[in-house]
Amino acid sequence: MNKAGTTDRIRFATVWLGGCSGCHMSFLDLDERLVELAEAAELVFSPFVDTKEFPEGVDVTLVEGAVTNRANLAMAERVRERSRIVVSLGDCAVTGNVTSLRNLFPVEAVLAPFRAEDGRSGKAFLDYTSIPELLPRALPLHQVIPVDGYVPGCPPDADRIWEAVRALLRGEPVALAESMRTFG
Amino acid sequence: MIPADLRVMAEQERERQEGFRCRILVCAGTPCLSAGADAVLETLRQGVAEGGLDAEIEPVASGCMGPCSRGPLVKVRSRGKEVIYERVTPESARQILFSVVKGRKPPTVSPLPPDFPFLARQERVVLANSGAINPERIEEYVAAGGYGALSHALHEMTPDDVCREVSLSGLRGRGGAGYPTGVKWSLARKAPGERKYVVANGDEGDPGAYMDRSIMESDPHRVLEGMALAGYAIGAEQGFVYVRGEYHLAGRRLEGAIRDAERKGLLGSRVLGSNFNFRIDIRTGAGAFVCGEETSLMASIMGKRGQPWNRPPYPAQKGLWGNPTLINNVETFAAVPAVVGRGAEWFAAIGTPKSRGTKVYALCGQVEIAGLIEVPMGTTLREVVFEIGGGIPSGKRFKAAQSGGPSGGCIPAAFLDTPLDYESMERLGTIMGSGGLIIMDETSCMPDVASFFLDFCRDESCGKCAPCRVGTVEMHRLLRRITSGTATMDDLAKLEELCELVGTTSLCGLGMTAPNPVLSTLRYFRDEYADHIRQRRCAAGVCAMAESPAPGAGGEALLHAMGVPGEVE
Amino acid sequence: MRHADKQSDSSLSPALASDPRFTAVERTLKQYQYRPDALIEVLHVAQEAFGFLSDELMDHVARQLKVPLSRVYGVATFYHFFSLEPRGEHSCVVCTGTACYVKRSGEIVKRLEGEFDVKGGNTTADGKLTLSTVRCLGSCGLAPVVVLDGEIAGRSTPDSAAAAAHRLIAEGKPEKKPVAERPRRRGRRGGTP
Amino acid sequence: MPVITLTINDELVSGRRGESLLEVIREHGITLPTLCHMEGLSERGGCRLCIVEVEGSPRPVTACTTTAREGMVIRTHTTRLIRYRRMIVELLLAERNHYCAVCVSVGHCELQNVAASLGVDHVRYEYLSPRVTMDLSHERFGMDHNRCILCTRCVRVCDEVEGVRTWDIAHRGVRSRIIADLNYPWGESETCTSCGKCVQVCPTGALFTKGATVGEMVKDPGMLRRVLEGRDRKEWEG
Repeated sequence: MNKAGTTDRIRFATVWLGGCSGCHMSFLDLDERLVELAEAAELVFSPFVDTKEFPEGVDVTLVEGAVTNRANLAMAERVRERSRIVVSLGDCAVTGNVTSLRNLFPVEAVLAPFRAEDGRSGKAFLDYTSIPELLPRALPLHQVIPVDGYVPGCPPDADRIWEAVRALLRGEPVALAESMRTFG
Repeated sequence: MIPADLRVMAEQERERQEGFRCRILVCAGTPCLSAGADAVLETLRQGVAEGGLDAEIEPVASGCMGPCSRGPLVKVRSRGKEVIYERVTPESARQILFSVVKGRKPPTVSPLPPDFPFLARQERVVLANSGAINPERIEEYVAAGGYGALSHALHEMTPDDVCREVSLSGLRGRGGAGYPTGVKWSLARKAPGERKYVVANGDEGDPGAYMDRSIMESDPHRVLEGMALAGYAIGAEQGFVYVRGEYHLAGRRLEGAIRDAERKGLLGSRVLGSNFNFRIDIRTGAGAFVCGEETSLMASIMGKRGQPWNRPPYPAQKGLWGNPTLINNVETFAAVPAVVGRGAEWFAAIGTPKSRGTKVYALCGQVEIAGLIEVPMGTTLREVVFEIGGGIPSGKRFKAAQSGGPSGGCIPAAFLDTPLDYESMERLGTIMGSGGLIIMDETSCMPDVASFFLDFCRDESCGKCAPCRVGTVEMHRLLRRITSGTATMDDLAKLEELCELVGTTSLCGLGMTAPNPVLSTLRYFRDEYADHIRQRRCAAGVCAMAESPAPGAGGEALLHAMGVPGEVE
Repeated sequence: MRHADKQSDSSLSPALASDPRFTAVERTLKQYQYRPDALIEVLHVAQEAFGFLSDELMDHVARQLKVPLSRVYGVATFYHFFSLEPRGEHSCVVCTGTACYVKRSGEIVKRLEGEFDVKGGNTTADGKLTLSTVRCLGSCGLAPVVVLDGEIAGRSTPDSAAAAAHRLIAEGKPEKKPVAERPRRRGRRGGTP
Repeated sequence: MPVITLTINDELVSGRRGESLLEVIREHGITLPTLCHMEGLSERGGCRLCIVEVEGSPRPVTACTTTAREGMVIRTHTTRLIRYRRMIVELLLAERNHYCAVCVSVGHCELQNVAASLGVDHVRYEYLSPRVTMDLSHERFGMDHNRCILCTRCVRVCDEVEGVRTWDIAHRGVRSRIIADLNYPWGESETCTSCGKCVQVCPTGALFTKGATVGEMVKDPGMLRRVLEGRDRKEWEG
């Protein structure tokens, strides 16, 4: 067994953009397979670990969620710059999915209810200045940066994720079986 | 009416015309009318009436004379001599009339020189009567030899003879694809079926083309005669002219022509005393480019959404109401009376070995003299643009000629000496099409032109098949990314792949040819595309480029991600 | 329910039945012997007479020709010529065919859209003007072309088109005048000596 | 019935005269994706997924609309055909708002299955995100235009089997929409018999039974066959 920090493990990251974190929950459903993963990979960045900055020299990054605001956009670019392989994890990253339901309306219309003033306090319901600016449209990851593999599903179940991760650990491209690549 | 009556009618009309000292023809085609031709005609009529010159001078509203950008045009014809005046106003018309009466030259108006290349370099077969007769008087068409070919065919030729003559002439479809007309006729002739139909396709939807409109406006009987010959040849008793909805004048003139021809026994029952019956009805298009496609056109004639159906079966086997149907373009039918009347050999001697006869072009865009011309097949583009069209205005350079409308492509300056015929144009990646020739100078941007055509196709796609319905929209979006400076080279690759898909898998001709303007501009002007993408620069100054993003801060990706604002809905 | 009160055959309201414009529609129906394939010709006449196709008109035509309602609606919306909404008092049509396009008719559309605060294909809020575009009127020799209430104005510019549209609304009818003379260059090639 | 022989993917196979290429191909166990085709309805040739290469033909033809002829040489799975099919499905997915995760037909959707079988794991084209509506005016059924792929099975089954033609397509191109009567709300349609056949033949979640939750909307593919066979054999007489 390898010890943490040894160099023959791959540098592995997961990123959470505009999504519900369901894909990450599903990732946790890998259960005992997580142990196997930990033997082969070092988790260098993830909502599960306390790292502030996306590190340099990452081998594989799984990205959950659509690119829906400026912060997502900057993160996606940084992920691409610093990762050898980027994989879209789940329908939001792959298709935009629920996050992009708002694309049917202009951003202003989407935000209007939040900007409206609360009758009692006279303040807006939401302080829009404190959250990152929404992009005009929420986009699938591959429409923003080049993506190397896709794991569709909402969320993709653990078996799918494992299938993809195993291929990546072997240094092979993600190639899911037909039953594992449905949207939804 | 029997053939002898036809001869009498022609004789009487010729005598009537020769009785005038002079006939003044005013072009009453749409372009000249919108330039004020009716005021000119009115002035002439008034002048003649006031001067009591009714017996000597006849002002006539004629069809199109050709150089439309120089209208209103007036042609003075006396004792076999002709002079043409351009840009005539009511004032100058008065001068012209005065000069005719006095037998002098008008003081300040000069006619076009007799060797004016725009007119002198043409060879008019289909347009022989355009601008020479009053399209609203059947007598004038007959006096010019009209219905002679029909009369000859009905009494001296079998239907097979007519088919053979058309085959031997080498006439090919003037609507776009250039399918041999004789073969089409023979197929329709041989197809089993009690009822058969003849359809003239006058749904000239190509932007920048108006040959068919002009023919229908200027010489409607020629189209009717061609259709009647086709009806006789294939054994049909009913014809339809499908006229584009926008062409009010053409529709009106055809309607009048059909009425007159029926009254004189040149259409209807027992045509010219023979056993042949032939009726023609008009169907009016309602604004759908796809109806230029044969199967869509037939759906439209039957009162349905103009959506195509999969071929085979071809219209010649199973067309209108399931019956064999012969569909030809208006210009094709208009060539038939000349083919049958003057013989296949005569016709075949014009043009090139594989593309015979003449072709009418609508020459427009950035060219000195825009208008309608007819030249032998194989005339070079250079002759057309620089000799006939007078070159490019304002000292600019010729960049490309766009032919075939949204289904066609462009011919760049390097190929100016290409002979305009079906094969040569296909080799260059474009098509003859219906004959629109749009001349572009360096102020035209090629990706922008491609985007223009894709916008058109996207709008005109009927929606029946998925590749065309969605593919044209995605192609247009990619092109707009390019012309707005937000595309990547990857987008260009995607665009080319979509071109292949839409061109190969679409159901009908609209989709199959929709990528042509892109492929053709890419073939000759790839640098311009790359320039738009890499340098974010439009050399022609047409495209408004998105502002260069601030360095870092996700600018490039953002620009790309946003693309151009959507516009569906 | 919207149509619960309708009789199956005489769905016509007295107002429409007695409308003088309606006789043209009836005449055409008869002329084509109520054949279903006459649908487009009938709709042409109805549109010409009424300016647009109302539900009631389409309903009537469907019953008379014995074609399904959905087909009438499908046909009426397939073709650009038919309008299911009343049009403005005046119309301004800008040709965006190829010849007009290369001579920058797009700029005319933009200018008019801005000038009258209306998107192409729509009618101004006051119902005065419908602005639309058309793919080639076949008057390419006069490009770029604008049509105001049926009168063609050739060699238009954004300025001339905007001015003409304003005049049209103010005066109530299009002016008929010869196309503005293009500056003529004498000599060198073609033209008058 | 006269038998014809043709070559499919280098194998000599036989079919009956008058059969379509699609029928012959499927009878020989070759899977060919289709979306607008449905046994018992007229062929449309609109989705273009069943394109095959026919030797001597300059471009692929749709198997559903092509009659099998003696001596034809057919290829069903060349590299380019597979690529084209994938692209067409991508275009269909980009055209409307196919949010599988929240669609009543997830798991039972022909578009979803065809996409998976063709290996479409992402869509390279810009999503058009049209703003389209849902029609819930009918008491039993619903129409969600977001999921419609314009295959017109509903139009055809209504016209050809039920004999009503409540449905048709309005507008054209990418703006095409399925409409009832004169674009009336479905529930106010004068002609709809509420037979529900359109719902059963719809390949996606565009037409659905109300009250079905996500993933519950199972269609009955045998319904049409039963109706047509019953009609042919006049099972309801005497």
